[in-house]
Parts: sequence; C-alpha cells; structure tokens
Amino acid sequence: MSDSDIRAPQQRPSLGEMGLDQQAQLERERHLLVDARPGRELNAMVLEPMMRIGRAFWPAVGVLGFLVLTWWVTWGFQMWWNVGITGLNRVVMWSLYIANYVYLIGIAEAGTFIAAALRLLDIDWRRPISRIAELLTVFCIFASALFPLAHLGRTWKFYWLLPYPNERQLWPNFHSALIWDLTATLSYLATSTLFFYIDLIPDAALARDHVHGWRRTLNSWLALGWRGTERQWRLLKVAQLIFSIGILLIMPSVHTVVSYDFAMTIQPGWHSTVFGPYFVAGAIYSGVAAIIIAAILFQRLNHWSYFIRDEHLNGLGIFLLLTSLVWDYFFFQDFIVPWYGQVPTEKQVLLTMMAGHGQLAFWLMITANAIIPFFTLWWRRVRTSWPAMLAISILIQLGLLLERYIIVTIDLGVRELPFNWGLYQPRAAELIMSTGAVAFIVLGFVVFSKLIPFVVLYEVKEGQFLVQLKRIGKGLIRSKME
Amino acid sequence: MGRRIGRRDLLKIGAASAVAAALSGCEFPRPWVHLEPYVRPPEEQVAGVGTWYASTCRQCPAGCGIIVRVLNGRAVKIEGNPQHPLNEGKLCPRGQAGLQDLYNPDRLQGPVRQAERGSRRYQAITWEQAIDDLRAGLSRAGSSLVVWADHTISGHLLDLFERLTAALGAPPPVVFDLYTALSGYAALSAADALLFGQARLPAYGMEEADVVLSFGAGFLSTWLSTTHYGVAFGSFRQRPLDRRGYLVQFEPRSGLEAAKADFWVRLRPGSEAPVAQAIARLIADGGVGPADRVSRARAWAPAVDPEAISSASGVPIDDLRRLAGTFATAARPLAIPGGALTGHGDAVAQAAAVQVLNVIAGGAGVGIAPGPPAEGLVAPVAAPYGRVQRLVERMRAGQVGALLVWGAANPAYALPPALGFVDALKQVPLVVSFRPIVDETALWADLVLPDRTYLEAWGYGVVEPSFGVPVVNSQQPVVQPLYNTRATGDVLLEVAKGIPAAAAALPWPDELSFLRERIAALPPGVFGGVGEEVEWARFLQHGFWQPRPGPGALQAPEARPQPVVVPAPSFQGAAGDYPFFLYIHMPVLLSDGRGADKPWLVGSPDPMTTLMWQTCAEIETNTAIRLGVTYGDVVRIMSPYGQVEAPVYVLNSVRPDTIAMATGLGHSALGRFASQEAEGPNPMALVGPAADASGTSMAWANIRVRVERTGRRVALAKFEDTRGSYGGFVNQAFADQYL
Amino acid sequence: MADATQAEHKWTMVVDLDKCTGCQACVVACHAENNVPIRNKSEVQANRAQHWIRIERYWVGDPPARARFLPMLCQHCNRAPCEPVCPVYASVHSQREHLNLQVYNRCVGTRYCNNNCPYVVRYFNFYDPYFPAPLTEQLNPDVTVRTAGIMEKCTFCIQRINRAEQQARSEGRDLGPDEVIPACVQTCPPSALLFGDLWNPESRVAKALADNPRALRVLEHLGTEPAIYYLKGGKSYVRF
Amino acid sequence: MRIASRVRFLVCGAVLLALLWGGSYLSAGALPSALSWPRAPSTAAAGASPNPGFPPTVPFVPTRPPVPPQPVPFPHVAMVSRGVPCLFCHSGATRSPTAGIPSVYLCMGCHLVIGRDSPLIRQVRTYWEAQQPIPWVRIYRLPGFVQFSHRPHLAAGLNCEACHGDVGQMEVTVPYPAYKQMGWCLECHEHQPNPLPLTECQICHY
Repeated sequence: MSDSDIRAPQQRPSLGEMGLDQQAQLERERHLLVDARPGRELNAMVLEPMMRIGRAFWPAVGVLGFLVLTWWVTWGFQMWWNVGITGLNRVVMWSLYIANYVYLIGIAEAGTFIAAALRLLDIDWRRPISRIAELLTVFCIFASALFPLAHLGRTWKFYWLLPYPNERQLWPNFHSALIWDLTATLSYLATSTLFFYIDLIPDAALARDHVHGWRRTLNSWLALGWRGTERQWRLLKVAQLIFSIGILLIMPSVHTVVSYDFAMTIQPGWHSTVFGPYFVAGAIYSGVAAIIIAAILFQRLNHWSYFIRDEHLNGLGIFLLLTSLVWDYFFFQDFIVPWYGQVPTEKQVLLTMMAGHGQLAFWLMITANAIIPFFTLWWRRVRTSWPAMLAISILIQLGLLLERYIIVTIDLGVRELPFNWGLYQPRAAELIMSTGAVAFIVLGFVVFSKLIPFVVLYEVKEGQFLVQLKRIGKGLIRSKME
Repeated sequence: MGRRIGRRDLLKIGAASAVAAALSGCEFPRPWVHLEPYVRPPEEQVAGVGTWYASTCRQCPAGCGIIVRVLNGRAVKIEGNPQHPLNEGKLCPRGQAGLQDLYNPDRLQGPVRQAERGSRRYQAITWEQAIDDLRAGLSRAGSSLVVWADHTISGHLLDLFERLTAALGAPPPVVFDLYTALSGYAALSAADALLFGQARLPAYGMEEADVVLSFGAGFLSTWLSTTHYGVAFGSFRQRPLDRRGYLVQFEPRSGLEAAKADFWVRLRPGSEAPVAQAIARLIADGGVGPADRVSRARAWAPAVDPEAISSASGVPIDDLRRLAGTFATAARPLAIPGGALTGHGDAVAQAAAVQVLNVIAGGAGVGIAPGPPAEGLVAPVAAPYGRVQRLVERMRAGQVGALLVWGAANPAYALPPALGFVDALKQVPLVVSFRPIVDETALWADLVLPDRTYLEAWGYGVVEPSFGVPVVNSQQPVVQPLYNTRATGDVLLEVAKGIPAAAAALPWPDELSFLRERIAALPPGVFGGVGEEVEWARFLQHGFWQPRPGPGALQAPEARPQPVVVPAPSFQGAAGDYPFFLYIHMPVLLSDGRGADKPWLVGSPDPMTTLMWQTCAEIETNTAIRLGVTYGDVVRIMSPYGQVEAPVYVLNSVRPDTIAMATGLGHSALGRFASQEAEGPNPMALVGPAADASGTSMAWANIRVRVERTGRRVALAKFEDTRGSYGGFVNQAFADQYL
Repeated sequence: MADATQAEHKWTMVVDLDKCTGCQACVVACHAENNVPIRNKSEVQANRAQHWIRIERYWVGDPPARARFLPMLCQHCNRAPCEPVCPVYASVHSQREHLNLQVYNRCVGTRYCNNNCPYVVRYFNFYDPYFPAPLTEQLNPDVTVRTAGIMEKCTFCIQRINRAEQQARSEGRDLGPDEVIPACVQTCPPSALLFGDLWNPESRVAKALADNPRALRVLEHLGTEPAIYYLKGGKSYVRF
Repeated sequence: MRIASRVRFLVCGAVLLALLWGGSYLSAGALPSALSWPRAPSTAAAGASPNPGFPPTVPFVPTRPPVPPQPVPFPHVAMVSRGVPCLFCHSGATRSPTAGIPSVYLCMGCHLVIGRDSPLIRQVRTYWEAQQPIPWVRIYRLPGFVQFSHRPHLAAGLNCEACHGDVGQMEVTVPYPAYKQMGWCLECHEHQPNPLPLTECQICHY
C-alpha cells in the first residue's frame, strides 16, 4: 500500500467505507505512538541532528553570545557606575529587572510543571516534548535568578540576604517577601534541575552507546553508568514520580511567593488577594506558549516532523487555550474589583493603565493575551498550523512581559499622595539586560541541542510499545495496554 | 550629581565591611591617615564638640542675627541667633545656605588681573601688585572715582568708601542692587519722607495686626525683612487679638503670600495704588468704623471714583466695599505697599497712597526706622534709580576714571541691557570688582580683588528697618580665611597710604581698629559692659547691640493731610502687538540672582512651580491652551526692549493676561552652578531703561510683552507630578481632609 | 527619677498647615544638617530630586486656584510598612525612641521600602553624592555621608537626639520637654513645625495636640499610625 | 502501583501532621502575636539580642591590625608609669565624642623643662620650634558609618583599659585587635542590665 494511493484528504472516503489497512495508514499518519519504527531508526533520527553542526550553528552562537556578553558587560557597568544609568526615579523604583524576573521565573515554572503534570495524568502527547519543557525551565531559572541581584543597589553585598552565621548577630529579615523569593527561587532551581537530569539519564546512556568523540565521554558521565536493568528502571520510575509530585507542589508555591512581593504591600493596585493564583495562571500561560515556540522550532530546524506532529501541537494548543481562559478570568478579577470599588487611587491606577501613560502597553497586552488566542485557538486547523501557533505564542510572550511591566511600573507610578505620581521610561541598560536574558535562554537551547538528545526516546518507545491498533467490528481503535 | 567622586573618595567615605576585613584577616596596605593636632589650641574649642560664633547674615539687606557652629575649624551649620530681636533664632532658606558662599568651589583663590576685558583669562597677581595697580588707578581717577556698593555692605566698609570718595572729591558711593530696586527701597523711603518727613524705610508690626491688606508685598519671600515677617506671620495666625489674623493680598500672580492669604485679589498689574485709594475713598464715604478714622479718611481720601477704579483694575466693587468695611472696623489694621507698585507710574505717590491707609487707620503698628543710633555709625541708603541713570550717562561720556564694584550689586546682570551699562563700561579706564566670585560685572573688570565672604570678615550692620528698637549687628570671622583673600577695608587703607589726598582721611592701620573705634561710640546697651574691651567682647558674643530690651511699640509720626495724586496706570509697549502684561517677581530661593551660585538654593524646589535649576514663564491654563503651549515648551517672550526664551509652566494662579517670570537665572558667570548647570531667562532683558515719574525706581512693572512659540521643548526639572497636583484627582474631599 | 537609660520617648512632630508658608527654609536647613546631596539638573529631570523634607504644593478650587502647602517627610510610623519588607533589617524600628531607623551601612538597595511607603519619603542614592572640593568642609561630621546604592530618609535629626540624650544621661537627668530640636523645626520662621516627646505633658507638641480639633494625620486610614500630626489650616475657620 | 499507594499515604500523613501542629500553635494563644505587626528583631523580646539565640553567632575572630609607623615613637609606658593620667592628654574623652590628641603646646608645657636631652623629646621640640603640628598616624580608625562617642562610655563608668587594652604598659601603642568588629561591641552592649536600648541600631549607626 504505497503512499501515492492515498488520495487527498477531502476525497478520502469516510472511515466507514475505508478498508482496515487504509484506516491503519491514517492512524499511523496521525499518531506518533502508533507509527512505530525500529529502534535503530529512531535513535539515528534523534542522535543525527545532535552530531551534525549545521551551517547556521556558529553564526547563531556568535550572535546570541554577543547579546549575552552585552548583558554581563551592562551589569558590570551598572555596578561601577551605580543604578543611576537605569531609568528608575524616586517614585518608580522597580522596573524591567523585576518584571523580567517574574516573567522568566513564570516560564521556568510552567516548563517542569507541564512535564510533571502530563506525566502524572499520563497524557501521551507529552512524550516527545517533555525534555524541551524541562530544559526551558533550567535556562529560564538561571536567567531569572540573576535579575534580583542585578537590581540591587549594592550588588556586592548580596550575601547579606543569605542566613549565614556572623559575629554581628544579624540574620536576614524573614518577614520580607524578598527572602521568601530567595528561598523559593533556590528551591525551585534545585528541584527542576534534578527533575531534568533524572529524565536525561536513560537518553544520555543511549547517546553514550551510539555516539563517538567527546560527546561520548560527556554523555557517559551524564548517564552515571546506566545499564537499563529492571531495578534501575524501577528506581527511575519512583524518582520521576516523587519529583513530579514535588514539582506539582513547589510550582504554585514559588510563583505565589513571587506575587507576594506585590501583594504583601499596601501600594494601590498591588495589594489584591487575587495576585497569587493570577500570577500562577500567568506563569503556566507563558510557559505553555514558550514550549510551543520551542517545539515548533525544533520540529522545523531538526526536521523532527516524525516526533512532533499535529496531535502534539493540537494538544498544546488546547492547553494554551485553557490557560488563556484562566488568565483572562484572573485578569478580569484583578480589573473589576478596583473598578467596582471606586477607591480614588485604585481608580487612578486603572485610568493610567487604560487611558494614561500605559495605554499602549495595556491594549497591546489585552489583544495579545486575551483577544487573539480566544478568537483563533478554538479551531483545530489553527492549532495544528505551525506558523499560526508560532505567531500566537510569541505574541503571548510579549503580552505577558508587558503585563508584568504594567503591574510593576504603572501601578507603582500611582501613589496615595498625588504630588508623587511618577512616570517611568526604560533606558538602554534595562533593555540590553532583557534581551540579553532571552538570548541566554535561546543560546542554552542551541548549545545543548548539540550536546544531549532532545527527545525523551525511552518514553516515546514505551508509548509506541503500549499503544496498539485493535480491530473492533469494522473500525480500528488505538488501545493502550496497562 | 553626575558621577565625579573618585574611587579614593569612595574608599574614604564608603561603607567598608567589617566582616570582610575580619574574615579575610589580612589587611591590604592602606594609606595611613594622619591626625594633626593643634600647635596652639584656641581655648574655647574642644575637638569634636561644636563651638557657636554669633555673626550677621548678609544674604539680603535685612540683617538677621546668625550663630555658626564651628567644629575642628570648619563651619558646619548656620542657625538663627535665638537672642536676636529681628529673627528670634529663625532663618530663611537663603540664610541657611550661607555656608555655600564660604565654601563655594568657584571662589577666587587670590587677586587676579584680566588683561583683556571679557576674555575670562584671569592671571593671578600678588596683593602688592594689586594694591599698586589700584593705587595708580585711583590717583589717576581722582575725583572721577565712582564706588558702586551692594546694600548688604558692612557699615564700616561703606564708611571707609565714603571717606575715600570724600577725600578724593568724588561723589559718595552708589548703593544700588536688584534686590533693593525690585523691593522698592528708594521709593518707600521717599514716600515716608513725603508723608512723615523722614526718608526711612517703613516697618509694620504684623504680629499684633488683625487685618493686613498687602498690595503686592512679598513679605514672606523677598521684601524688606523676610524672616522677621515670617516670624510675625506665625503669631499673626495665632489669634493675636483673640481672633485669627485676616490677610488680603492684592497681586496679579499668586506668590507665597497670596497662597496663604485668606482673600487673594487677582487685580490687573499696575492698579494696586488706585485700588488703595478707592478703599480710602470708600472708607470716607461709607462712614463705617471709629469716628476718628472716618474723619481722617475724609481728610486724606483722594477724589477718586471707586466704580471706575474697580472696573479698570478688575476687582468687583462689592469686594472693595467689603474690604473697606473690614479695614475700617479692624482693631489693628495694616496696609503694606509692595515692591511691584513702585515699579511704574509715580512710585513715590503710589507708595504714599498705601501709607495713607495706615495714616487713616491711626498709624498704630506702622513704624519709621529711626536711623543709626550713634552718630559714628553708617547705614547704607538705597540710591534712587535716576542717579544710576545719570552715572551710566557719565560713564558713557568718559567722565568716570575708575569704577569700584563691591558685593553682589552685579550691575552688568541687574541693570536692564537697554540701559547699556556694559558698553558704557568700555569707556571707564579702570574697573575693579571686589566680589569673592567672578560675576557678570567682574567679567568686564580689569582687577578682581576678592573680598572675604561674610563668615570670614569683620563688620557691623545697622538693622534697617528695625522694629521699634534700634539694633546694630556685629559680624566676626567664624573660621580662618580659606584663601589668599584680603578684607577690602584693609586694601582701601593700604591704597590710601599711597595717595596723599586720601592718607589723611584714612589714617587707621587696619580695618579692625577703625571698626573698634566706630563701635566704641555706641552707648552701653542691653548687655551692659563698661570698659571698651568687655563691651566689644559682649558685642561679638551676643551678635548685636540694643539700647533697651524687648520689641518697641511701632507708632507712625503725625502727618498733615496732603493730596496724593496717583497717575493712571500706563504701560510700555502698544496693547495691539504686545497683548500680555509682564509680571516680574523675586523667588524666595534665588532672590535677585545672588542665590544662583549656591546648590542648596538653585537646587532646591521653588515653592510655587517646584522647579529646580530652572526658572520659567508662568502662563495661565486657558491662555496656555489658547497659545497652544504646555509644560516645557520653550517660548520667546518679546518686549519693546528685548527678548528672552523661557520654558512654559502652566499655573492656574496667574491672571490670563499676565506672564509671570522669576528673576535669578540667566547668568553667564557666577560659577559652575549658576552659569553651566542652571538654565533660565533673565527677565531684566525685557525691561526698558526708563525710570518712573518720580525718578526713584526702574519702570520694570508696566512692561507689555508678546509670546511666540519656538517649537523647541525642554525637560522640566520639577519635583511635582503635574497630573497629580492639577488633575481632577485633587478633589474637594482630599483637599478638605488634608489641605 | 527614672533611670535615664530606661526612658522611652515618643518623638512626635506637629505641622501647623495654617502657618507653613512653603518658604523651603526647612528643606535647606535639612540639607545643611544631614549632608543630603543636591542632585544636578539632569538627575532632577529624571525625577530623582533628593530632599528629605519636601513641600508638596497642591492647587485647590477652580481657577483662580489657590495653592496649599503640605510639608511631607518621613512620618516615623509606629507600624511602618517599610520595616517588614526590608530583607536585611536596614529599615528597623527603634522601640525606645519610637522612630523608624535607616541603617545606611546595612542597606543593600533593594528599594522595596520606598515601594511600600505610601508617603514616598524614602530617597535612593542613584549616584554618589557630588561635593566638589571645599564643599566637603561644610559636611556635618555627626552624620554619615551616604554613598550610591543606599536608601536614606528623614531621621528626625537622630544625631541631635543622641547628643541631647548623652548630655542628659551624663548629667544624670532625663531629657527636658523641648531639649531636642531638629534642624527644620529650629529654622521654621513662623514656627509651623513643632517637635517633642508626646508622652511628656510639658512638651510643646503635647500642649499643641491637647484635644485640638484641627489635628489630623495623613493617610491614617492605612493603619501606619504616623508620628506627625498636621493641624488643618486654610478656610477651615475663616469667618470673613 | 504499590509505590504510588505508599507515596499517597506519606503525603496525606504529612499534611495531616502540619494541620495538627499549626492548629495547636494557633489555639495556644499564639494567634494575637502571630497576627501582630511583624516587628523588627530588637523589639521581639525585651532584653534579648536582635535575634534571640536563633542565628548561630560565630565568635569574632580578632585579627592583628598593623601598627603604623609614628613620626615620634611615643612610649605610653614612660608617661603612665610616672603617674600621668590618660585624661591629661586625651582630655576630650569625658566631654566629647573624640578623646582628642594633645597639642604640641600641651607637650611642651612639661617637656620644656623635664627630660630636655632625651632624643624623643628633642624630636618633639623640633616640631615646637617649627610651630608645626606633629603628624601622628591614626591607630583607631572606625569606618564612617559608625558614630562612636567616648562620653557615654566614660559616663557609664568604663575606664580606658576596658577597650584600649593596657596601653599603660605599651612601648609601642598597638590597637585592640577586635576594635573593628561589631560583635565585640555587642558583647558588652548585650550584657548590660537593660540591653534593649543599647542593642538598637541608632546607638551607633546614623
């Protein structure tokens, strides 16, 4: 049954009329887990892009490396020339650094959260993309963890935030939300990195066995002598389960704690009780969008149309739509309560956002986060077409960064005593550091894609083993063995 | 400030972390810090404990008493002298900023000569060369010498100048500066001479008054005696006569006084005196209040038609009637003539018109300063503007051989360019400036012989106006002189030795002996003391001399009724092509420009516009909309005599037909802060050369101007957020609750 | 006579809005006493002016609007919102003096305290202070000169409070009612600013506030319990 | 999945324990203090150091600050052994924050007569004849943010040896090793009869 016989989908007979083999062919086309390929072929398909250094690799590393370098140089310059080079003023003393921190740690949390949640719910379309999600977390966490340090006035005294024993009997102030941020970020950094590493071990072993040169030594180190024995697999399964549950618990706590930086103050526009879940929803929303971007890029660049198919994009698209609606709900909460309360300063916050200094950012955010996803993601055709999903996801990233920017700088600009309202314009230093952070994440992906396999092969193989086509009456269905 | 402090300074004042030092254990070799004790310690100083020295504040002519905290030989804080009868321990912002005169980074370190005038290339010379040059110049000039002094000159130095000029047959020193010109010193003295026969400045006992009508007087910011009236305003608001004082301000623009007034009359510029006369007329016609007042009113009130004045000045007639009634029935009413009403028409008559109200009210609380208490003492008297005009003519005609300019007079900056003072200077062979800092006049000077700032110098000052009891302030150096400066008194005495004509008139070895001799003439005062040495020590210790304690009662002398004719307000510039009035005022921090070289003043927010480092053109909201300008737009303001460019500041507390501008900036010299950092127009460029009808003051308050947009914008260095202060947000609830 | 070290002081300031003429004398006096740097024009244009006490000028009423002055400085709240948020105890409360302290050498510059201060009276040193050559002579040796990266605010002239307490303790007595006068209170010409220990009945503030109907506290509804009482002024009781 | 069931049991048990402990803590009257304003440490408990026992304090490590070269190697032992009290030269200690260094005038008050020929005093006399101050090198140099005052310490009855070590026996004056460590100051401030005011930050840092 060669491929050419299959007519264009619109002339294709309905399922009822098709023969069994035609149905099987259709199922294999649509679903990865049904379209099993021999192991060696799968290994080659994953390891071959890892080995090949394409034409565009070095220029990409060069450009991204330059951006990351400008980030570090700007930070050094700011430490020498003091915080005056930023656009901060006496009223708005937090800006893009904190907005970037919240935005990047938001993406980071969603990465592992999605990998962990989908694993526990045993949803099959997670299998090829879970490594992309976990790696996204690792890089975003490192990038975001550096921003609270960059915004310190005296960065060289950051160690005073850590509870180290000292002879001056001074301990950090555990009443402060910044210390909670510190603990939350560090704990999440540890758990998500370990979670990523545990998933990596079998694949590293696979790479160790099929690759030569320095990557072999690297992956052999990473594989920690993994032999694939039954006891090792059982221990790995238990470890993955524990970490998945751990991540499910830690993720909401981390981003709620990050939102407490704002919710715990008495600043109009910040002290609202909905900030906890609102920030968690925003985090997952931006995380899913980031995973979609990464998945599409890998599908296109590594020609992995076999691994990442329409069903995965469709699954992610539905999840994106779901998180979009949840975010809309929480944003509406955060918006309607001040409007209805008519407290003068909080009404002024809304006025500044909608019609004042921040209106451009506000309406761009609303269209990017709420309007466009709502009117596009309902259709399967949109969800499965990669250019549309790429565009929507990038817009959502921009929208959510703007949302954090608005919350930090516009809300902070409206104070109780009207003499002290403030406007904020970002300056070069902050923009360079923002682009530098994003470049750091992309650079991480580009470099790591040449070091370790980017598809969790053993999960894909396990999925393909478990899912069989079963014949019931005239139809074929995919059934999954327990 | 920008980042100009080096790494070394940071180490010196930085927060070295003790923990790091402890943990590291090893000390990298640090530069040692030397601790040099005194060789001969002054007995009253303990290291680490401040010693307070009393002196006089010279930031404006009022003469408040100050005490200066000196710690390890450095002056660190100026405060008001608590015993001083004028300011009772208080100080205005300019008084507090005196330290930045002493420690100004742009001060001259020694005498300099400028080979080519205006080249700003100053070549340092020794004091001997300087004195030789000056002596040669003076002997050449002889009777064509002119001395131009600032009103804050110490009494003994003015005395020396007078003796020198008298000895050389030259005219007496001209005491004229922008502060006294815009405050109307000459006109107010002339008005008192007209009414009471004594050409002295008026004093108003506001602490016991209950109704005060202030006709444009900036008594809370920059007028005769800012701090005293500040202190008096405190008790004026505290129920002096068992009810809270009621202040009415007649001014086209809201300054500090109009902001604090209970009723602000936003009248047309130039119509203050007619409104005063209308009130006098209404008191006479109304017949309300005590009989003696009504009779005096009928005797004094001019034949004016209140209705016409009300329509001309834009003040509703029933307001005038109500105010007349309030004034007439008040227990201790006061009417205060401000500086603005002496800037046009007939300044003396207009000031007298307001004083007439005081005469009608019985003259209680209105005092005429008695003048120097002892015949040996000299007090500066503000020269009428006519004399300055004639002097500039003589300079242009080449009849002036040498011009000595002392203190903050700075005529090149203060006089309107239309008068042509700067090019008249070119005809003067020798121009010498004694100011410690190079100002606009010193730019065109041949010699700059920097005098010591008032915290390094000796002197005395007769407090003018004094409030009931005459006061003489002492002034002593609180720190060692910072640089190779020499007191101008010593320089004059040194120079006079070489000139035969002057040697006899100035025999004293140094200025201190001259000062001691003059002060010895004072009768024993409040602090007693018998022998000359003890009395001199007490005079310096307490900072002032007073014949008897306590504030004296202020009572105006008897005045015989005479007609006071006030000309109808006339304006320079046709109404057609110059549609707006120009209202020039002196801000509280910069005053007439002498505050621009001190960062604490030029860098602090102006109370009304909250601008720092800048001054602006204040335009009313609707006018700004009509002109299509908003905050920060640079506009070109043109008068018949000149034009300036200024950023716009929209204040809805100016008359729609008036543009208000503050003096103080627009400097081309006076140090880095005034000339490079601060930017702003000098409104004197718009003023014409003419004097008022009486010749006593400049015609600076009746200028019409035209406004044009230049299309450029300037970022405003302001403190407030204009959306917050103006927007609808400051609703009545917020205002009622807090303001 | 209570042991001098025991005595707690409830330092309080009273601002009479009817008398405050907005003349900025307190602003300049504070700069002179506490070594507060003056920021240059480009800094102020970037809205980074630095004055520990400022006079907020509001326009009230429709044109011709009337200006009203509201002196605003650190309110030394009893329940200060800036204290729990500082991660390194740079913003701490002094129980003995009932003051909010800013420990300059402990501050790492997270600037969280200013975000939580509803009065926006905490200032951040974006750059090092600029005291060219001889201007360093006028610095007050009793007060630390702050470098860049540190928050600073009005301290109620704590150096004067400490000096007076050391004087009183060495003479074995407690502080007199009006012995401590901050620089702004000392120089205010109309005496609109009063300062003293609220718990000492003879102090000026206690007398001024004794059931005074004009007394109010700014943003009291936020629960910060500020230590500065304002006496309403303006039209509240003008009869004419 | 026997593992999953066991994990489920563990998680539920942990949550239950947390609720029990939290409840007991709150019900035991801790609610008012738990909900009270999060005070800074110094007021947490009267008489306690900033963090009562919680931060494991490290005993301060005294370092040996270097001894600077002095223009005149002044031996305190020579003066003190002859009965000269500290306050004779450092008279500021009882009335000013700084103890002060004696002026050359004070030195020459005695040394014009006593010990004219000893080399050290001859060195001092050269400064006197040149009317130049002796450029002593500062030994105790606290950082700018510490406002130390001698006066309250002497008023509290301390004598110089308490902090400066036994200078009376020193040939070459050596600074007390730990004078730059805050822990050393806190050592005394904490163990006063009423440490609350003395452990507040405004005592030294303003």
